[in-house]
Amino acid sequence: MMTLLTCVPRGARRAAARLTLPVGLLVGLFTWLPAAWAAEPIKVGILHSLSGTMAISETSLKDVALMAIEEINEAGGLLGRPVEPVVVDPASDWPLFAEKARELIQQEKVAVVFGCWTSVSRKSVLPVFEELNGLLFYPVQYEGEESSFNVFYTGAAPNQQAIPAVEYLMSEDGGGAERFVLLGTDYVYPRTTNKILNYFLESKGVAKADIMELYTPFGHSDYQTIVADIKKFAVGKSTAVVSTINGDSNVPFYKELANQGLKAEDIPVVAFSVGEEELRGIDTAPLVGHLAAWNYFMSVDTPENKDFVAKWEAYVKKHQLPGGAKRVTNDPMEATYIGIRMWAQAVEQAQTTDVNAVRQAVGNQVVRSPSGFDISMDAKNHHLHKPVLIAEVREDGQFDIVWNTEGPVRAQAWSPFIPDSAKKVADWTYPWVCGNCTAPKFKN
Amino acid sequence: MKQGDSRRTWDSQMKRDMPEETIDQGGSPAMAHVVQPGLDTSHGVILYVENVTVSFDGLKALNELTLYLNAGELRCLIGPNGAGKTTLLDVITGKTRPDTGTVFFGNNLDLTQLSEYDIALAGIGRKFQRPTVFHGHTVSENLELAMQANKKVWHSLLARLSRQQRERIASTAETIGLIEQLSTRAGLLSHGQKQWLELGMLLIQDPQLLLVDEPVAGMTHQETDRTAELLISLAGKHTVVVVEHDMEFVRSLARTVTVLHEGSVLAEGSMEEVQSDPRVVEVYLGA
Amino acid sequence: MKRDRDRDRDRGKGVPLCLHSLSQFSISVSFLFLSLILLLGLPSSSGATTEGKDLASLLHGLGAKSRRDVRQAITALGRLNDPAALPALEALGERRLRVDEAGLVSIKGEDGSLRDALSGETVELDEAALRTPRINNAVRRALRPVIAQLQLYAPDVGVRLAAAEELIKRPRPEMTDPLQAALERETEAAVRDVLAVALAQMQLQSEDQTARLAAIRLIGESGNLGLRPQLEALVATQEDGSFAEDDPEVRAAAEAALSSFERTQFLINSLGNLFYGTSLGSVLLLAALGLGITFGLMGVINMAHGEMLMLGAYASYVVQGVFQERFPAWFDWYLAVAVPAAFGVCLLTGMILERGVIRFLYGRPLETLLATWGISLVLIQSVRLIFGAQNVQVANPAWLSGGIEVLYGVVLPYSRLAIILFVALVVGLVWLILQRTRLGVQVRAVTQNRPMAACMGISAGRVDMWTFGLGSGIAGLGGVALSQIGNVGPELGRLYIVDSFMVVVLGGVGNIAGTVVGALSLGLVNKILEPVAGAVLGKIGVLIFIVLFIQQRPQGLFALKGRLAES
Amino acid sequence: MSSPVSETAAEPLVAGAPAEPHERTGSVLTSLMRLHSRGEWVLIGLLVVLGVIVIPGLNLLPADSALHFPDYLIPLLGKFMCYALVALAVDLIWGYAGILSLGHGVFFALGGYAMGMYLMRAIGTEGVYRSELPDFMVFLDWKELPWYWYGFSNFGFALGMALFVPGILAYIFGFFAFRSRIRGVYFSIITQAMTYALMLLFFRNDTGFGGNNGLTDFKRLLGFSLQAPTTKLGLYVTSVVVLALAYLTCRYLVTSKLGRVLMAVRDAESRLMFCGYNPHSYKLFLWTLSAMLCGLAGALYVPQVGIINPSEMQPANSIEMAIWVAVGGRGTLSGALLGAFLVNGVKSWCTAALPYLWLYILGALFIVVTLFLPRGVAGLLRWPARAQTDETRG
Repeated sequence: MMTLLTCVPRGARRAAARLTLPVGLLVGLFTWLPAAWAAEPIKVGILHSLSGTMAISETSLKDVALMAIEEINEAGGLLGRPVEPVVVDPASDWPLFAEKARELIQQEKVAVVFGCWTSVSRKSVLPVFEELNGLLFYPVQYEGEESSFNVFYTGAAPNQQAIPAVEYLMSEDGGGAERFVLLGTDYVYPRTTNKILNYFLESKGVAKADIMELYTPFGHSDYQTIVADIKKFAVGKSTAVVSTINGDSNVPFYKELANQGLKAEDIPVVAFSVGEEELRGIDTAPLVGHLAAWNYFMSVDTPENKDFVAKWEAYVKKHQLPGGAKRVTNDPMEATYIGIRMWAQAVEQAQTTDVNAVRQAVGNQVVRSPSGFDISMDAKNHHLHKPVLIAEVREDGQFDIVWNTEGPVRAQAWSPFIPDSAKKVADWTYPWVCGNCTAPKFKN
Repeated sequence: MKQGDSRRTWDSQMKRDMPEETIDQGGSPAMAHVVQPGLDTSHGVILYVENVTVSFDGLKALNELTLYLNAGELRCLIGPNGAGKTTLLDVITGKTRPDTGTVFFGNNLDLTQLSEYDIALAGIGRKFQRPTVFHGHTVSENLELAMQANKKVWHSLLARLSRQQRERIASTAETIGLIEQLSTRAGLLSHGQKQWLELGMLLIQDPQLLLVDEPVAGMTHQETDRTAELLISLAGKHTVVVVEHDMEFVRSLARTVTVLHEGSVLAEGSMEEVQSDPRVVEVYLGA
Repeated sequence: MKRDRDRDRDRGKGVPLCLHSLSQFSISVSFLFLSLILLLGLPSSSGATTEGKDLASLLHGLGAKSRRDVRQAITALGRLNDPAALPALEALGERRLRVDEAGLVSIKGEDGSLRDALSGETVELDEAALRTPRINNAVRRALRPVIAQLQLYAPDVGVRLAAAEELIKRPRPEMTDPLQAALERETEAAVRDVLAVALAQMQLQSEDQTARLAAIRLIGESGNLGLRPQLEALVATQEDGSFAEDDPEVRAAAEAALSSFERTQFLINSLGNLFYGTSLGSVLLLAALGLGITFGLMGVINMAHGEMLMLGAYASYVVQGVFQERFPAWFDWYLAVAVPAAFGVCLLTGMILERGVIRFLYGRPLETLLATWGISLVLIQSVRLIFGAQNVQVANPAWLSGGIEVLYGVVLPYSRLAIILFVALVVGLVWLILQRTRLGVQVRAVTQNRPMAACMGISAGRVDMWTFGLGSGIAGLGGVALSQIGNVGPELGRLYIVDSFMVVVLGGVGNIAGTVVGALSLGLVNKILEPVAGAVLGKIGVLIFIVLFIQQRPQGLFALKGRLAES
Repeated sequence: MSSPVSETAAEPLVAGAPAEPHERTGSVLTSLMRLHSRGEWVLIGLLVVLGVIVIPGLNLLPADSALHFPDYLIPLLGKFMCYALVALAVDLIWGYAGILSLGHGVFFALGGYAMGMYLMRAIGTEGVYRSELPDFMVFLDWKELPWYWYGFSNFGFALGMALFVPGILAYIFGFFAFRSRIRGVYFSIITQAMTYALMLLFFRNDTGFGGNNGLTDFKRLLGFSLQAPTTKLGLYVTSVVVLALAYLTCRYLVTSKLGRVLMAVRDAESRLMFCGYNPHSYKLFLWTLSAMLCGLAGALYVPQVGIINPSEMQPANSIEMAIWVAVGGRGTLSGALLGAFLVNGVKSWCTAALPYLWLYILGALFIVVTLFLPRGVAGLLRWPARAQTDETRG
């Protein structure tokens, strides 16, 4: 294309450029005035990075959100109105998340926003949602220690993921691990999770010397030394690795594990951020037996999940999404799906999209999840009750569930294992009405 | 006709702007801030270059070169390509550090220890082989930048041209024949004009030692003559070193000539002496 | 010798891998072997029944619904020490075991046929009605030593060796007798050595002092760091200050063995760091080499360089896909096509970019930064729209998986070794191209003096196009290599761009040799710092090192020659 | 394509540099007035009035009024003002001294962090953990404030640090770099190394600046609630005023003799040295000043976007800063401002309007500007007469 352009005589080129560029772009920018708001459709904001480093993870959430909305529309919409998704790209840029959130609420006047993945993006938009009284559904497992009036957390809190996983590792079936490597990317989720795990392991009688905590920078891609260190550390006692390595770094980490012959039977690695999507980039044959803890796996054997996966595959095919048949479902996608279903249910119940009414209605809403459980939203702390599943990696990149809870587990927004948090209560119902306090509000 | 005019202007300007004491003391009161150690030329020699060796990747550009310049002298440096003429100027002006040897300005200023700008402030000016002026600036701005002044950052922030300074710029511009082009950007000047501008910048800098590298390349015959006159008029009050290929020009200056060859002094003397030296003949013909 | 041994051991170390290597003929050979043993009347059991159960009922137990029962059956089979159980145990680990409603256990072969687990006869069963026993790490953990124990009877030396090494890892008291028997039976010296160490480990707590001292000495000599804790236990002090071990001679022997371990450990660490550093350096070099040409020689600040790496990686992904689909039999050799394909794709892209955009920007180096940044945005987004934002899987061919363990704890993965070799090859090739070909001569001529080269009839434009293409193509080769060790996604290039620039600048712009030295030294410095300072501070240290180094040598390791020298 | 002359020649967008060395005596005011022609002063005045009075005025109209200026645009414009300030700083050093920094994000972020630290301290005990310490410190089990956090509860101190810390870092870095005569591409790359190293450092939770999440959850600035629309408006107006003042300062600088020396540094550094100038100290002065301007921009930015974290130090961010300037037209201060507004405006608009295609648009913009508008968008807007002389020259 550029070659063609450059063939045009210079004068003409210059003239054309002079006209089109400033006119097009400047006019575009400055005519971007408040658009008249059409009363008909219900607008729903989708705030997931479609470019930048987080696009790898977040794009699928955007897709599944659009799928869920399409599903609602095919069933006749909400309150007799169609649901219109407003997709924006915050480009993995945290201040841009806040800017886009503000734009969605104030300019697009969306009824609800589904979005964010990283903790920092959530922290960035949180003040905006609180200031403008918006509604955010946050679909990713996270470090907890938070509860906002304006946010519903559909991902797991640490007690719905990390602690059961470590308990499993310490059990006879899990290998009776006595020594732990807490390996993570250096950011808040691993830090918090590991802090909670440290306190938890201490309460289980694991000595300090038997815990190694390691952090790597974002995008770290060379795990040779670390894997070798783990092997050295593991000598003598049954050892397990708890990995909170984020995103991209997982592929080099697991490839290194495989290359250095670190087997799941010897040193199992349990990961909280590795799901079907992350494993797509890796040859899993040498990784069989390594573990992941989530609230959903694509391999869950329930009719609801068969239905969900079939719907997803059909959606991918219909819209010819890139990746095609290789696309998978994963936990945050399920959480997004549950979130949208729950919100739609609440809107039907409240008969309005008004944020205050819907918020009230979302509490105690129950949705049959793909994982086959009746999942309810905790009206008090705005977190989902979720089942915990622990699974081993299979050769085909899917997971084999080896342990699960009987039923959904209530999330602890504030971890009882962290002394500063233990006393805190998140309860948005009367008489507390607060996300973090130690006594009911009405007393103040 | 014009030539004569400008020369007269030049002479009168020299008388007005460069009083004897400026030259003798090596600095005017206005230059009190400048590195002015009080140049000591009591032995009559202004520049001592002794046993200087410079090598680039094993190739000796200067080889144990020793050279003395007397105060007020006009010296021509000639030699075939690669003889080390430009390298010598580089060493004197601090652009290149010698591997061994010493370079003293006067009796007490070790040039090998000074940076380029300190050397310039000490009173050595240089004109490059390829005319180097500030293309983005006008002629008058070029001259303003070269002019003696406090050249520190903070001073520049508040500096304004005084009436005297503006007159000086104008008169220099007249000398170099660019009075019409004062507000023309230097990048737009012809090659010859740039040469003149650079000479002008050298003049207005008012150094005690002028190093002039191929000043007449690209000049017309008349301009060449004018340059020769200008250089001759400078001698006496200033020390001038001219590097030139144009033998006619060197002859017209009619001063002491030093012939460099392979980084060392091959011969020294008047043009006639040098020309009759068989070694020089061999070098030039052989080369 | 050592190398071969280690490779074999590694192959047999993991259950899946070991089985994989045997898979082609596992069943038939196993059955053949089994009948051989029975015929020759080799010691087949150290007690015909354990807990009153025979082989058949224990095999039955492998199909139990509870994983605990499965584990018990495995342990019992180990006590039974009957190699006839081996095929069923291997099948369990590979998920090829099938159980019908009645609890009859059969093995599914590669060809899809079902054979009885004990007799090896083909059985006709409805597959849909069969259940695959579910296993987990706990089952595998029980399974592996038992399989290894039974493999000590294997005719293949490699399998026996691997089995013996495996047995060292998980000592169990009941292993002593089978080990003793295997040691007496064993004829191969290499296997004997390992078996002796395995046995020595058992004998550490023996009653007999001489046996203990011999065992300690043997362990000390073996250099097997995995046995260190056992020795440490011998010299440990109890809470009241007394020694856990009463016998001073034993303690002294253990001390001596431990100090020899110290030396081994140091050697291993140094060797490990050296290798890791070289390996990281070679990755950096592959990433930076193309930039060494486009930026170093041509002076183009090519911010789209990372995207060339990315395109190369995606090219190998596409080639891999084609092989998976069309020529699965040749899959292991897809890299042979991926390498030229990636080179070609990037060469072409590079040439198009050069002709389309970059040629208008020569002499404005800093502005190429802007344009190439724009190009990189476009390339990233295009890949994202075509292949999706997610990572794609680029599988290592079988011959690049795994690695050799040269010393305890230092594994040289094949993929990393291959990258080191590959980078050496590419550097050699680049050097040849630049030094020995017409293009190379012209490139150097244009680089050093453009107008002069033009005067001599060299078409500078054509040379520029090819040089840029070459640099991009080499980046593509780097992409193929990176796809083998890291993830392949649209943002792949962004990870490497900063490092690449550091390498080129450190080495000295315009000098390929500098790029090589720069990359390797950065890799080494990084890996030497990492254990001391941690990954983050190590990396920061490296960057500070670069900044300080450039203060000292503003032109990089090697002096600058060429176009940029003027500016 | 274009000759080296038009490449290196960067001149003010509007005729301001005096062609004749005219009388330069008189008060500061007259010398200020001389920076621009009367027409230009009127234009600048109008822009400032638009920014400081008209937009806030329209914003204060009731929300249902047709002329109401949308609330969400106020912090957005405020953010753009900060970016413009950064562009000004980058242009000062790149456009006028020829030094391309690919590390200005660091100075911006450091200024931001200084302000963020004040804002963190201003939260007091209203944080999640009700502690005197910032939340993230409670979280990492820190028992007391690290020494480098002392003093940041004072706004003046924090503001001073927002200028001083980037300034000191730039001074030290520049002192060694310029002394070693690192220039051109080498300089650009090591600034990139600097920003990358600092980014990694700030990413570490142990460094004490909140790690990846950085500093967020701010509540008040000088007692004003940051969520209040009036505070936002106030911050925006402050940004406009600061930008205008910074512009005039830079304008004064580049038209002073100092500016001429700097441009000479850019065009022929060795000649300048032989004229007796120490170019290193000039570069160092400008470099430090530029870093401080960036720090100021960062300090204004943080309260408006509500978060500061290490991703601001990503090398890509610094590259983008250079791109604003290049798109606008380097070597012209107003071009830099224009570029910052244009690129960020396009980005802001497209990420919402064309979320799948905006990277193409931005990428194409960069390519097209480089190829067809070597002097940036500002080159399009030059006075015709000026353009004429340019044609003959180019």
